[in-house]
Amino acid sequence: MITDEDGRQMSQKAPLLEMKNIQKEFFGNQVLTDINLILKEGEVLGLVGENGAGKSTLMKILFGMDVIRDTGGYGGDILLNGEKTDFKTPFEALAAGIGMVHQEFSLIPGFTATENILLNREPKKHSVISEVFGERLDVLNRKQMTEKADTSIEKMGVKIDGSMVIHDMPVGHKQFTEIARELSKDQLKLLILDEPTAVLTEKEAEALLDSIRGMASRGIAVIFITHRLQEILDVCDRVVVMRDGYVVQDVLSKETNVTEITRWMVGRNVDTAAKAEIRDNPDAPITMSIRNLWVDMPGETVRNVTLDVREGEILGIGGLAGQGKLGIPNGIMGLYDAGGEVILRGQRIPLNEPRACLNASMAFVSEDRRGVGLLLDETLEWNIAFPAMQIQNKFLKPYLGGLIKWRDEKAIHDITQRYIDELAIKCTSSKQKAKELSGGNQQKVCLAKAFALEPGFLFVSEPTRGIDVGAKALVLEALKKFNRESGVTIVMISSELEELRQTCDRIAIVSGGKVAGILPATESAEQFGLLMISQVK
Amino acid sequence: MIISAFLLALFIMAPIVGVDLPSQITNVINRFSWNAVLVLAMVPMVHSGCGLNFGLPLGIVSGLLGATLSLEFGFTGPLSFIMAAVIATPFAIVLGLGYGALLNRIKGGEMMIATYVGFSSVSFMCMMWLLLPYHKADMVWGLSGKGLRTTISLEGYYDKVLSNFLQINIGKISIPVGALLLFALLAFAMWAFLHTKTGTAMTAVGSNPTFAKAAGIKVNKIRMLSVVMSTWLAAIGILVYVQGFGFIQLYMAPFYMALPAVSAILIGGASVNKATIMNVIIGTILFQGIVTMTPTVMNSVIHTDMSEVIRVIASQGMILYALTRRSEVTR
Amino acid sequence: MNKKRAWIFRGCTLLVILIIAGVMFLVGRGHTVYIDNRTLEYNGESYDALQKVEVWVGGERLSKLGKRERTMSTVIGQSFEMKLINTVNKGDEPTEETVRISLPYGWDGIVVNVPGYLAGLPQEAWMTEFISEPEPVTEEEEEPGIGEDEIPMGDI
Amino acid sequence: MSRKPQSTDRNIFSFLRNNTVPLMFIIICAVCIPISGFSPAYLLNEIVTRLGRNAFLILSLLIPIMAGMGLNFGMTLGAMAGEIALIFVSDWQIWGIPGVILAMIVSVPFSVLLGLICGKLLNMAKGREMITSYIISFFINGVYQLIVLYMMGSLIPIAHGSIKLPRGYGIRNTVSLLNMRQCIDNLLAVRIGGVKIPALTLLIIAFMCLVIVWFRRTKLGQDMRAVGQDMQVARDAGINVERTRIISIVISTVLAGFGMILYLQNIGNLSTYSAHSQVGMFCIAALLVGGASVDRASIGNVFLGATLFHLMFIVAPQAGAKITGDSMIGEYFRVFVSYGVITLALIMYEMKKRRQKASIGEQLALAQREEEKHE
Repeated sequence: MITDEDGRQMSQKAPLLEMKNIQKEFFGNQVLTDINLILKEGEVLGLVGENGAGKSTLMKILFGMDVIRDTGGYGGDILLNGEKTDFKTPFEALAAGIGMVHQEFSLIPGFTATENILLNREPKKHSVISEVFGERLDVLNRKQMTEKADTSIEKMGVKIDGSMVIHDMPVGHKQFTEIARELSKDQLKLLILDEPTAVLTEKEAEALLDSIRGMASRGIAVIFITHRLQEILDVCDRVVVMRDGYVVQDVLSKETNVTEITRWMVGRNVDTAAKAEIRDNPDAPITMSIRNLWVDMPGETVRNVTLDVREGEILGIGGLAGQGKLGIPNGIMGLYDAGGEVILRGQRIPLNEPRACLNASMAFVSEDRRGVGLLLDETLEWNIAFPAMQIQNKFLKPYLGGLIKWRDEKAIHDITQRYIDELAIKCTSSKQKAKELSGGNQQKVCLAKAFALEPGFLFVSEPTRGIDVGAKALVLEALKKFNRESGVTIVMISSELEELRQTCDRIAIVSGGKVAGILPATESAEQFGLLMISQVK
Repeated sequence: MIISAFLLALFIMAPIVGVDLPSQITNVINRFSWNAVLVLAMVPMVHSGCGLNFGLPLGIVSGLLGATLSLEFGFTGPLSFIMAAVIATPFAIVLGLGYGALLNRIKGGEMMIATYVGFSSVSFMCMMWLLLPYHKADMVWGLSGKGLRTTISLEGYYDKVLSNFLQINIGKISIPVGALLLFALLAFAMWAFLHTKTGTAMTAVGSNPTFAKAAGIKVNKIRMLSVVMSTWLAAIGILVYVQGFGFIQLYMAPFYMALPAVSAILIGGASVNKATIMNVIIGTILFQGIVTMTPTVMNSVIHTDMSEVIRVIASQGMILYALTRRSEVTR
Repeated sequence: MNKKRAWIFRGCTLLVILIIAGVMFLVGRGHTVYIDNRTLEYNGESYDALQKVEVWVGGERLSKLGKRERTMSTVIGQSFEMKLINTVNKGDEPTEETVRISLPYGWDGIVVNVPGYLAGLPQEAWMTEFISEPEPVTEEEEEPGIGEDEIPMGDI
Repeated sequence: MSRKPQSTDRNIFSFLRNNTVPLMFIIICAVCIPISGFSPAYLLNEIVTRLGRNAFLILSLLIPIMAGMGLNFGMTLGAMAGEIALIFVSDWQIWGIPGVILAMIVSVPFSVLLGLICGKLLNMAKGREMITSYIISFFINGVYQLIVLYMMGSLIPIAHGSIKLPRGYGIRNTVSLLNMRQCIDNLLAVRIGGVKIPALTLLIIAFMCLVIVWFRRTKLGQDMRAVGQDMQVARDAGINVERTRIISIVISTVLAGFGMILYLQNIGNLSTYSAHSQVGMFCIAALLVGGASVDRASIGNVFLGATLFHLMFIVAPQAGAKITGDSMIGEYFRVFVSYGVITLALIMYEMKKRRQKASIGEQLALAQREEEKHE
C-alpha cells in the first residue's frame, strides 16, 4: 500500500533508505520513539547525540543485529529503495548492500590487511579435489585477492599496505582496513561508520573524511556517527541530532554550527529537570587531591588528571563514553594500572593496591556490576558482608577463646536484612543468589556492600547504568541521603549529564582522558555540552 | 544420579548372585577410609578457582618421601606413621609453594599444566628413588643393595595402624574407626576453615577473582594457600592409603592417582568450581563402591570381569561430563 | 557448485575407494603353501613319493625334499608359482617343470602333494587345506593391562 | 609496571625464550651422545628408521594447532582406529602392502566417527580443549578396551585363533603383523654406507608434507587459521566456526590413524592395549621438542623435533647407565624428559599469553608517560 507521501517520493526517485517511525524498547523502557530518517544515494548523513541517545540502537536495528530480535524486535518500517525490508541477520543486511564499521575492530590479528579485507570472501581457484570434498578445498587465488584488496583500498583513497599484518599496524590503519573490507563488497550501497575517528589521529581523521567524500561521490551513502561535531560539519550533507530516543533535529549541515548542535544534543527545557538543592561551598577543606593521575584502563584511558575533591560534597564526573571518566575511580582503587599521586586527608594513598584504599576507608561501587561488583553465585548476605568482613573483621565470632574466628551468620543476616529494607531490595530472602536479582536490585546490593563498609569516601561509578527509571530514582536518592546524613564525600561518575546535575554539587567533565573543566551543577547544559566535545590538548 | 542407582542395584544384586554382602561392605568401608583423604585434597583448589587438582601426584610423591624416610630413619609401629606425616609435611609445603607460584603465573590453564606437573614430578621421583641413598635392607633391592623396591611391605611399621586402631566388628562387618576418625578430623578442619575469614575469602576468590581483588584480597596469596593445603592433604592422603593398603608402591604407581580422586569428587556432585565436604564423602563412597562391587558382582553374573573397563569408562565419563558442561566456561 | 554434482563426485570417489579395497582383498590375501613329497593314496591307487624334489620359488631355491619331507612358503595373492626339479628315482635325469596353482581364497594353509600333482590327478586329490592345530595355551594369557594402569613408558 | 623496553637484549632474550626447548635438547644430546658411545652410523640408522616411523603421526598434530585447538591429545583416537583396522586386516589374512592399504581404508570410518565425537565434545569445552581431549583419549580408550577385549570374537567375528585370547573372545596382548612387517619400508629401500633409507616411507611422508602445505593454502585452511586466531571475528565474517573446528579434528584423527598403521607396519607387531597410549604422548613431546608451541607449529618443527627427541631417546638409557651404572635411570630419565618438555611448553605458552596482555598495558602506560613529558 502506498500512502500519498510515499507517492510523492516515488514521483522523484525512491530514496536509498527510509526509516519510518521506528520504535524500540528494552525491558519496558522506551529507547527509540518514532524515528523518521531518509537517506538518498551518495548522501552523507551525520548522526549525533549523547551516549544513550539511541544512535547505536537505531543502527543495530538497521543492521539486523541479533540483540534487537532477542529483546523483542522493533516497531516501524525500514524501506530500501522503496520496498520494505526486515533483516533477520547482519548477513542479510550485508547482502542488501549495507556495510557497518563498528567501534571495536573485528579483524584477525595474524592476517594481512588483504586477508582481512577479503575474509571469507576470498577468490578461489577451482580444483578437482574440491568437487569431492566441497568448495572449501579450493585453493585461494592470492593474486586476485591482492588485486581486489588493492582496488578497494584505492577506492577508499587512503594508502595502506595490503601485505602488512594487522597487529603491527597503527590503529588508524586497522580502522581503514575495516572500511576497505566494506568497500570491497561490490553490492555496497550504504556504509555506517560508528565513531570511526575516535581512535584516529588528526591526520588520519582528515584522510578518513576525504575518503568519505570520495565514497559519496561514487554514489555510496554514508551514515557517520561521531562526537567530533566539526567533522560532521566538514563532511556531512545533513545532520540528524538525537536525544533520549527522539530525533530532535534534522537539518542541512551548512545551515547550522557546533554550538547549536551541542545545545540540541544536551539541551533540555530546564524546568523538566527537577533541581535538587545544590550546595557549593568553595571554602570546604579538600579531602582528596589527585595529581597527574594516569590510568591504563582499556577503552577508558586517563591521562594526567589533576582534581580536588572537597569534604562532604558530591562531585560528579561526566563525559562521553571512552573519554576516561571511568578510568579515574578504577585507577585510584587499584583495579587497573595507574600512576601519579593521590592524597586522602593528608596521607598518600599507594596506587595499584586495593587493600590500601579500602583500609583508608574508601569504598567503590564499580560500573561493572556482574564482573566486579558481585559474587553472582553467592547469597546476598555474602555479597553485602564480604568486604566489611575482610577489611574490618566485622561479622566474625571468636571461638575457643579467639583461637579461631568464624563467620557470624546471624550478624551477617541482620545487616543484610537491614539494607534489604532500607534500599527496598526486591528479593525472596537474604539467602537468594545475587545472579537471580534484576539489574536495579543488583545495583542496590552493590551500594549496600559499599555502605556496609561505612566508608568516609565513596566512589560510585555509573550507578544507574542499565536499570529502569524507578530504580534509578531510588538509587540516586539513597546516595544523596547517604551523603547528606552521614556526611560522606561521594564522587559519582555517570555518562548521563542530567542525573549528575540532579544529584551532584559540582561536576567535572572529562574529555580525551583529561579534565576539561569543573562547573557547579547549576551551570547550563550547553556549557557542559561544550566541555564534553572540547578536544583537550 | 545414575551412578548411585547403579551402585544400589549392585548392592541388591550382590546377595542374589551369592556374593556375601558383609565382606563387600567391609571392603567398601575400608577402601573409603583409604581414599577419602585423597579426594578431600581436591576441595581447597576447587574452592579457590584453580580447578580440579590434576597435580595430585605432586603431593603424593612428597607423601611417599615421608613414608619411606620415616622407615629409613628406623621408626617402627604407630610412631613411624606419625613421623612419616611429620617428615612429609615440609616437602609438601615446599613443593606446594612452588606449584602454587607456578599456577599463579598461568591462570586459566591450570588443569592441563597441573596434569603434566604431576606426571613430571612422578617420573622425576622415579630417578630419585633409584639415586637417593636409602639403605634399609627391607626397602632396597636385595642384590644391588641400593635403589628402592617398587613395592615395600609395611609389616612391622605402620601397616594398618589406623585401620586397626579401635576397630569395631559388627558381625562380619568390620569398621576401621581410626582411619575414619582421621578423615573425619581433617574433613571437619576443612569445613571449619571454610567458615573462617580466610576460608570465606578463598571461596570468594574462586567465585569471582575480580570481586575479591576489589575487596582488597591478595588473590594470588589465597590461591597459593589453597594449593599448599591441597598438596599437603594429598601427602597425608597417600600415607593413609599406604597404611591401609599395607604396601608402599613407588615409581610409576602414583602416576594416575589423580584421576580416580578427581572423578570421585565429581561423581559426588562437585563441579569444576564448586565442591563441598558432602561431595567428597558421597563421591568416595559411590566411586569405591563401584570399584569394589562391580568386579565381584559382574564375575558372578556373567563370568567375565569387565569391571576395570567399566570403571575406566564411568570415571573418565564423569570427568568429561564435568569439563563439557555449558556452565563451566572458564573465565 | 551444485549439490547434486558434488554428490555424484563423492559417490564415484567412494566407489573407487571401495573397488581399491576389493582389489586389495584379492591381491593381498596371504596363504601358506606347504609342499609335500609324500606317497598319496587316492581312490585305491597309490602314488609314490619322488626320490628328490628341488623346490624353487621366486627364483631362489626353497629347499630340497627327500621322501616324506615337507617344505612351506608364504604367498600373497591368488596364484602360486614354483619350479620343481624332480628326480623320480635314484640316478634318473632330473626333470624340471614350472607349476602354477591358483589357490582357493578361503584356505589359509594349503597342502600341495607333489606326486599327486605330477600324476595329473584332479585338484581335490593333491590339494588339501592345512588346519593348524590350536597351539597350547601359553602362560602369558593373563588379562591384558587395562586403562589407567598402562603408563606411557618404554620405547617407540 | 612501566619499564622502558630495551629492544636489543629483548630480541636476544625473546629468541632464547622462543627456542628454549630445542636448545635444551641439543645440549642434552650433545652431552649424552659421547657418553653413550654409539657409532654415528648406528645413530643415523636409528634416526632414519624412527623418523620414517613417527613423522607421519606427528604431522597429524599440525592441523588442530592451526585451528587454534592446541595439542590434539585426542590423536590417540586415530591411533586406536588404526589398530582396530589392523586387527581386522590381519584376521582377514591380507598381507603385505595391500594389507597396509586396506587397513588404511578400513581405519577411515572409525577415525571419522571418533573424530566427530571428539570434535563435538571439544566445541562444548572451548578454552580447555587440551585437558578435555586428554580425558577423551582416556574415555575412548576405555571404550576401545570394551570392544577389543570383550566384543571382538564374541559379537564381532574374529576367525583366527592366533590373535584371539584362548578364552575364545578378546584380542591377545600382542597381534603379530609379521606378514606386513616393514613391507613399505623395504620397498625401494636404499642403503648408503650401512644406513638403510626407507625411501618409499619417506616419499609418503614428503607427500604428506606437500598435502599439508597445499591445505594451508585452501579456503578451509584459511578459515581454520582465522578461527584459530579469533573465533568471534571469524563468526562475524560468516565462517561456521563449530564446523570448521570439528573438521580439523576429524582430519587430524584420520591422519593419526594412517600414521599409526605406518608406525606399526614398521614395528611389525601390535601391542593391542598399550601402543596408542604411548604414541600420543611421545608424538606431542617430539613436536614440542622441535620448537613448536601450543598455537604455532610448522613442518620444520616436526622433523627437527622427531630427530632431536629420538636422538635423546636412543642415547639416554645408555648414557644414564654409563653414568650411574643403572640402566633404569636412563629409561626413567627419558620419560621424565618427555613429560618435562610438554609441561615446559605448556607453561611457556600460558605465560606468553599473559605477557602479551601485560605488554599491551605497558605500551599504553608508556604512551601516557610521553604525554606527560610533553606537558
